[in-house]
Amino acid sequence: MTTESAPAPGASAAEEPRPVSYREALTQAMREEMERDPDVFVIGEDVGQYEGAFKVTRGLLREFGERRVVDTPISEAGFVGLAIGAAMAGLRPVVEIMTVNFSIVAMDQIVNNAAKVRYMFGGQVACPVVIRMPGGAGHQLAAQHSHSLEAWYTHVPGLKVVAPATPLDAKGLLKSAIRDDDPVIFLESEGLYAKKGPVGGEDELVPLGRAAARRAGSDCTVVAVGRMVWIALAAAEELAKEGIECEVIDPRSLRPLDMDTPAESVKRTNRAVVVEEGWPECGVGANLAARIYEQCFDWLDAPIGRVSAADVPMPYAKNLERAALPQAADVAVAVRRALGR
Amino acid sequence: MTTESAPAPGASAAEEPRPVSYREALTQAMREEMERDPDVFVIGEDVGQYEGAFKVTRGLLREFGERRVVDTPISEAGFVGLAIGAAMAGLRPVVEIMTVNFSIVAMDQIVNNAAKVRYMFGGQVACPVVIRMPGGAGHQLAAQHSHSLEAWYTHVPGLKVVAPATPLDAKGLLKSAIRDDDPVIFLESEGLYAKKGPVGGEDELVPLGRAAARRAGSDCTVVAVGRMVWIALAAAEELAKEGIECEVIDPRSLRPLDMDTPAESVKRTNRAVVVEEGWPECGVGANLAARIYEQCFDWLDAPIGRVSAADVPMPYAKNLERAALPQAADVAVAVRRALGR
Amino acid sequence: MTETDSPLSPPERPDAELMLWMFETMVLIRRFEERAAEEYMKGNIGGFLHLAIGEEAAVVGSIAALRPTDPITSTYREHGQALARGSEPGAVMAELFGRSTGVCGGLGGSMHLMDAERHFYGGYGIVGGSIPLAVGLGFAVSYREEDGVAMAMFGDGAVNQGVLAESMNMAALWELPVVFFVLNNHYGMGTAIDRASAETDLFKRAEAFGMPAEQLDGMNVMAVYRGVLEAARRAREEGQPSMIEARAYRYRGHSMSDPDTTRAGEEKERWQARDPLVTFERVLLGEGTLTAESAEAIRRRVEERIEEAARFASQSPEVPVEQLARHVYANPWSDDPTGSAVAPR
Amino acid sequence: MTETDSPLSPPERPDAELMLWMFETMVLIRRFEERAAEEYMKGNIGGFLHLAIGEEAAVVGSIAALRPTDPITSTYREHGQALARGSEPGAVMAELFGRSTGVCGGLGGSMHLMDAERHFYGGYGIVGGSIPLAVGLGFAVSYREEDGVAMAMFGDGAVNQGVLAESMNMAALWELPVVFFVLNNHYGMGTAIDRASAETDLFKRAEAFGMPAEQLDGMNVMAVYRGVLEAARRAREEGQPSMIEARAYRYRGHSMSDPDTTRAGEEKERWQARDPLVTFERVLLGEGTLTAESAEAIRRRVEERIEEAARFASQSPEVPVEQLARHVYANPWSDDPTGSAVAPR
Ligand SMILES: Cc1ncc(C[n+]2csc(CCOP(=O)(O)OP(=O)(O)O)c2C)c(N)n1
Ligand SMILES: Cc1ncc(C[n+]2csc(CCOP(=O)(O)OP(=O)(O)O)c2C)c(N)n1
Ligand SMILES: [Mg+2]
Ligand SMILES: [Mg+2]
Repeated sequence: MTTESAPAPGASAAEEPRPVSYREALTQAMREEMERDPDVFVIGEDVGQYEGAFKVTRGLLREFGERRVVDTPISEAGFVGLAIGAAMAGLRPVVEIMTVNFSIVAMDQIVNNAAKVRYMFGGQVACPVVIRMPGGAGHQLAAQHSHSLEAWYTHVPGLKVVAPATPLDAKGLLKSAIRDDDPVIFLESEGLYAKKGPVGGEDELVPLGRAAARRAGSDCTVVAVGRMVWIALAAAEELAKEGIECEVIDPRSLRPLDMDTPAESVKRTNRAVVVEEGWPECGVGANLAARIYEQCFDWLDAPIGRVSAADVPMPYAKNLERAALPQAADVAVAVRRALGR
Repeated sequence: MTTESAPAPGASAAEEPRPVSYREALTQAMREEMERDPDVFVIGEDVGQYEGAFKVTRGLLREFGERRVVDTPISEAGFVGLAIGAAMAGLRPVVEIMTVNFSIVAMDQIVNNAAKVRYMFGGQVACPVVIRMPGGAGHQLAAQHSHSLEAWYTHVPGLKVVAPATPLDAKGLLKSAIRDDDPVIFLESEGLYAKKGPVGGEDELVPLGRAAARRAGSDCTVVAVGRMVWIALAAAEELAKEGIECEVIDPRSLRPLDMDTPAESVKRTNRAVVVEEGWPECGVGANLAARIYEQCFDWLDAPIGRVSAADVPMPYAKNLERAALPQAADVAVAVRRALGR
Repeated sequence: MTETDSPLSPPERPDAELMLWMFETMVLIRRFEERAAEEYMKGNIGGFLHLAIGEEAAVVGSIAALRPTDPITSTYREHGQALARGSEPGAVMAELFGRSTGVCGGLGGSMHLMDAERHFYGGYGIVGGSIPLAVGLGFAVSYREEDGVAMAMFGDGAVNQGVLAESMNMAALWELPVVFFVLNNHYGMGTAIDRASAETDLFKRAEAFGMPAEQLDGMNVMAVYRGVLEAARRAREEGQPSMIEARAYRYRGHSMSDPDTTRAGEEKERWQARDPLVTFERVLLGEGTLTAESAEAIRRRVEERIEEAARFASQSPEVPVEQLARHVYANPWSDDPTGSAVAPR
Repeated sequence: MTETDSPLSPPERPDAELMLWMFETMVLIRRFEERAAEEYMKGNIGGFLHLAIGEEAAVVGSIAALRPTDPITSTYREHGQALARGSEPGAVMAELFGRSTGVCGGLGGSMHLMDAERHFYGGYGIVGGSIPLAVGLGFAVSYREEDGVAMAMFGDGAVNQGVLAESMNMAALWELPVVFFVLNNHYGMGTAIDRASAETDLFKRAEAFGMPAEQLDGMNVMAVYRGVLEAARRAREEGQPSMIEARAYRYRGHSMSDPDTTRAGEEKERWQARDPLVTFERVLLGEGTLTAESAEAIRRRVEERIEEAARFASQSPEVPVEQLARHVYANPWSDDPTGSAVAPR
């Protein structure tokens, strides 16, 4: 069974019996898939005894033992490569890289092996590996610990790239990712782990490649990725007070990318703003904008607004970090500008 | 002295006394800068005795000796990191990575150290390193050896990114890059090494951040990156026979990016096509397109055409590789479509 | 035993059958590569073509010492590995020609051969990049409590990619059944080993991980066989990985585009004087395992197979261009007829 | 000797002056970090805060054995390195507070301290990532034919990043003046060394490169001093790199956000019983280098400096938001007032 349209976050969360956190939603997905399929195992730094740097693997070692919950040395290239090899042999590794920043040392394994083994060997093997990792900034972790690498991963054919914004999607997309026969880059956000909301049951999957409308509105379409969905929703609330109604679209997966949902929306609103947490040049925002322009050229009444991180390495000082990151106020400015106000 | 506008390639090449190859232009730049500044040295795999996998460092070992022309083990992360450290100490390393594909194993050093040491340490050190490497495809080197990573590097603030298309720019930009106090990613193309043309003298630099018009035309602006400049020029010749005159713009450097030149052109032609050798999603083409839309929204009469590699890992078979790479015919189709034909 | 099968469970002391198989396979590889070089010059093969001529003993001896179900990974210099595992020479040659009948359907080419059915998990182009994959294949063996052994084959240059150290540490730490097989041909492209590695006895890298290691004469197929057999036994029975360094030499340049002008002719001659095919043939003739006639028959058979392989390759159809995006994803974006996971434009 | 200067050319046998400097610096680091923890709890410090309490002997002994002009790189756990190099405690604390008077103008924070004037080339956040930078600093020394020594300081966990092997090989191959200093505190976050490294005697990694190596008691400042002094001499006089493993322990969790629940209390007590400050003080008192009174004076002086540092930090101005893009480039895109290298929108 498939959850076709996720409920608007916030609104319906309160109605559910037991809202669970985004963190726990992920744990549930892993636990359920490990129970369902003995080939699924979890591997990464401190995922076992320590239960994960962000406690996303809590309880898994106790339940599944050391064979299926593997603590690694600090060797990202090595253990990501190991997981890819294991996936080629038919296992289904769920790799946790402590944060997206550390995936850079494993980049060759991801891009040259995971993304390519199926294609360059003519379809002889699959590579059903999931690589989970939190990205983004906002905790004063400074330049080396604040990357949003959505754009890099989305650039690469052979990978699938997912960025859930809600607990429901975190669970449903992770389950889909684990069952998928292709390598899936699963981008979480430290800033979302505590976020609560409803989640689906054991058999409720969220399919890759379907966007979700998080809020309806007729004045401007705001496409926001990952944690930025919440920033966009906050901006939409502000703007509603001024009589501006935004339609907020969450692509949920960046590859495959559902363009129908945002395009259909832009054809109604005739205005668009894209919001990303990463850098502006060659980012997912530019990509989304280019594709919206292509599909909605005759419908657009104004240039698409782009909101992104500042084009700088992330600074440590709190006030600078705040200034460097997209805020709801920035989104509101971009929407007003798109509306000519 | 600065060469403000490069001559249109092809045309003026024949008039010069001794056209030199793109390869030799690079060698000249390194030799001259090494003579000028004892802190400049060359380091990489097989750059010395073997004179470079593509012979770009020919003669340098003989002339400058082992201290300044350093053959390395196959340890890209290691020797790129070493070069960054040496640059922090005030030397000016010119690193050759054999091809851009192998820079992926050194990505952490480039992105987390070269791009960030100046910023995150509050400007205490500079990092005047140049990382030269050929990228692109076209020689049946298949999935792992055919990357165009322009987009990845351009994404990263703290780096500068250059992609010369002519011998003159190869020499003039490399000299600028070596004298620049910031890390410069210098993207060459194997397919261009044999290309001949005029080059500047010892003191003629091509500044970073200035685009060049390679061909004048009033019907459509074609912005093409690196080797794609020549593909675009070939398409323009074809189209001229149909009475369609393209203006071909070569950004030359992607970071800093000169938007004035293409924007000014688009405001005259009202049509645009962008051409890149890499993948379409989150590529430099989408970025250029998004920025042109932003600056020329009211002037554009049609959506911007995008020509890129197919969204697949590069196949080995010659016919497939050809189909996967942007050809002049693809550019012509995109231009015609932009013109509604 | 048929021509294409390697032995099921390699015996402690190779019998005549196995030795003949090894000899014939070495001849097959040598001739295959010589023919590939010709076809490359004729323009029938594109890209890079890396020949392992001179290294046949190391390739065949090591693979013969494994079971055919033991997974292997290799580098771009891997024609011999595929052939030793029993891939059809025609399908390998067709891959080099970029034809749809190639082992990888023409998508991989010379650097990316794979024959998953025969547990040959591929040739890879990034130096060192395939080593952790082999550790993963060994991990899968161990996860499933099977008794296979995974072998990572790589060069002396790859030893200086950091991922090797990461891989060896993990294999030793978790007691995975892995053999790290360094085919030390003394050069990484134009760089001699003593200009790349501070310690030229490469097997000593293993000490840092408390891993058993051995240095072997890679020109002697029997020596390689025995060394890998013992390493495989250790892996299978004791769950202990090993490093094996086989010292050999490549006669030709790094690839067909390398004129090979920097290596001394005298050095080449010294190695060629110990040519693995010649010396092994001499041993087999001396033992009586081979006679002048049977040697000739083997050569003729190989010649025919190579001829047939080249014919098969050249007569095979090109890959249909419509299949460009066919193998990007196993589960492609459902609405996209190209099979790409990006929604269609 | 002033409070902030380390000795110019470290003597073979440390004199009283040097020993007192080491003692005072260890006390300074301990108290600085205790105060930083308090300020973190109060919300004055953000991000991650990694304390090296328990590791002071390893930090101070090693740095004291170098000349103040010898370049050093470190990890994110590097308050002590900056202080031992003579950075002003106020400027370090201000960096932790994210103020414009910080050593890095508030851009780096606790994980990215640098004091280039004092040849401290920085703390880095990517495990292992700064090791090749130190090799590059050593390379520059050698390129310029100077007689400095570069020291890479990193943890037991970093040993399993492949780039270490690459760095050690290059240093040994090219005979660069580098000391690879592993501060083995027995844990990488929650992972004990024997669950991360197949060979827990980390200094044995050096054998693979024919590099001299030594394992030292990292709780004993004099032992560390002597070991690094000899390694630095080898580097300076013989152009030979070394690996030094100093065994120590961190008393607290990995960072302030780690509740440190997985390590056994008994283990902690065992190490704390050999606290480097206590044992060194006992030695100095026994020798008469220190008296109860002079020890007390040192503690008072340190206390005042810490108090002053905290006051300085908290009273320092914030970084002006307009300076957000100030240090991205040394040669910024000329037309862009933000200093960013992307043409203005
Ligand atoms: C990471 C990386 N760096 C550089 C290259 C270019 N390259 C291809 S083969 C090769 C030499 C490899 O030497 P070795 O490992 O000894 O294998 P051999 O070619 O001798 O079989 C180099 C440098 C590459 N493919 N990958
Ligand atoms: C490449 C990389 N992987 C993971 C991390 C997350 N991380 C930060 S510190 C740390 C432990 C490092 O242990 P060690 O090297 O022993 O240094 P210590 O913290 O003990 O001083 C880890 C895993 C990182 N910063 N970089
Ligand atoms: Mg070799
Ligand atoms: Mg540690």
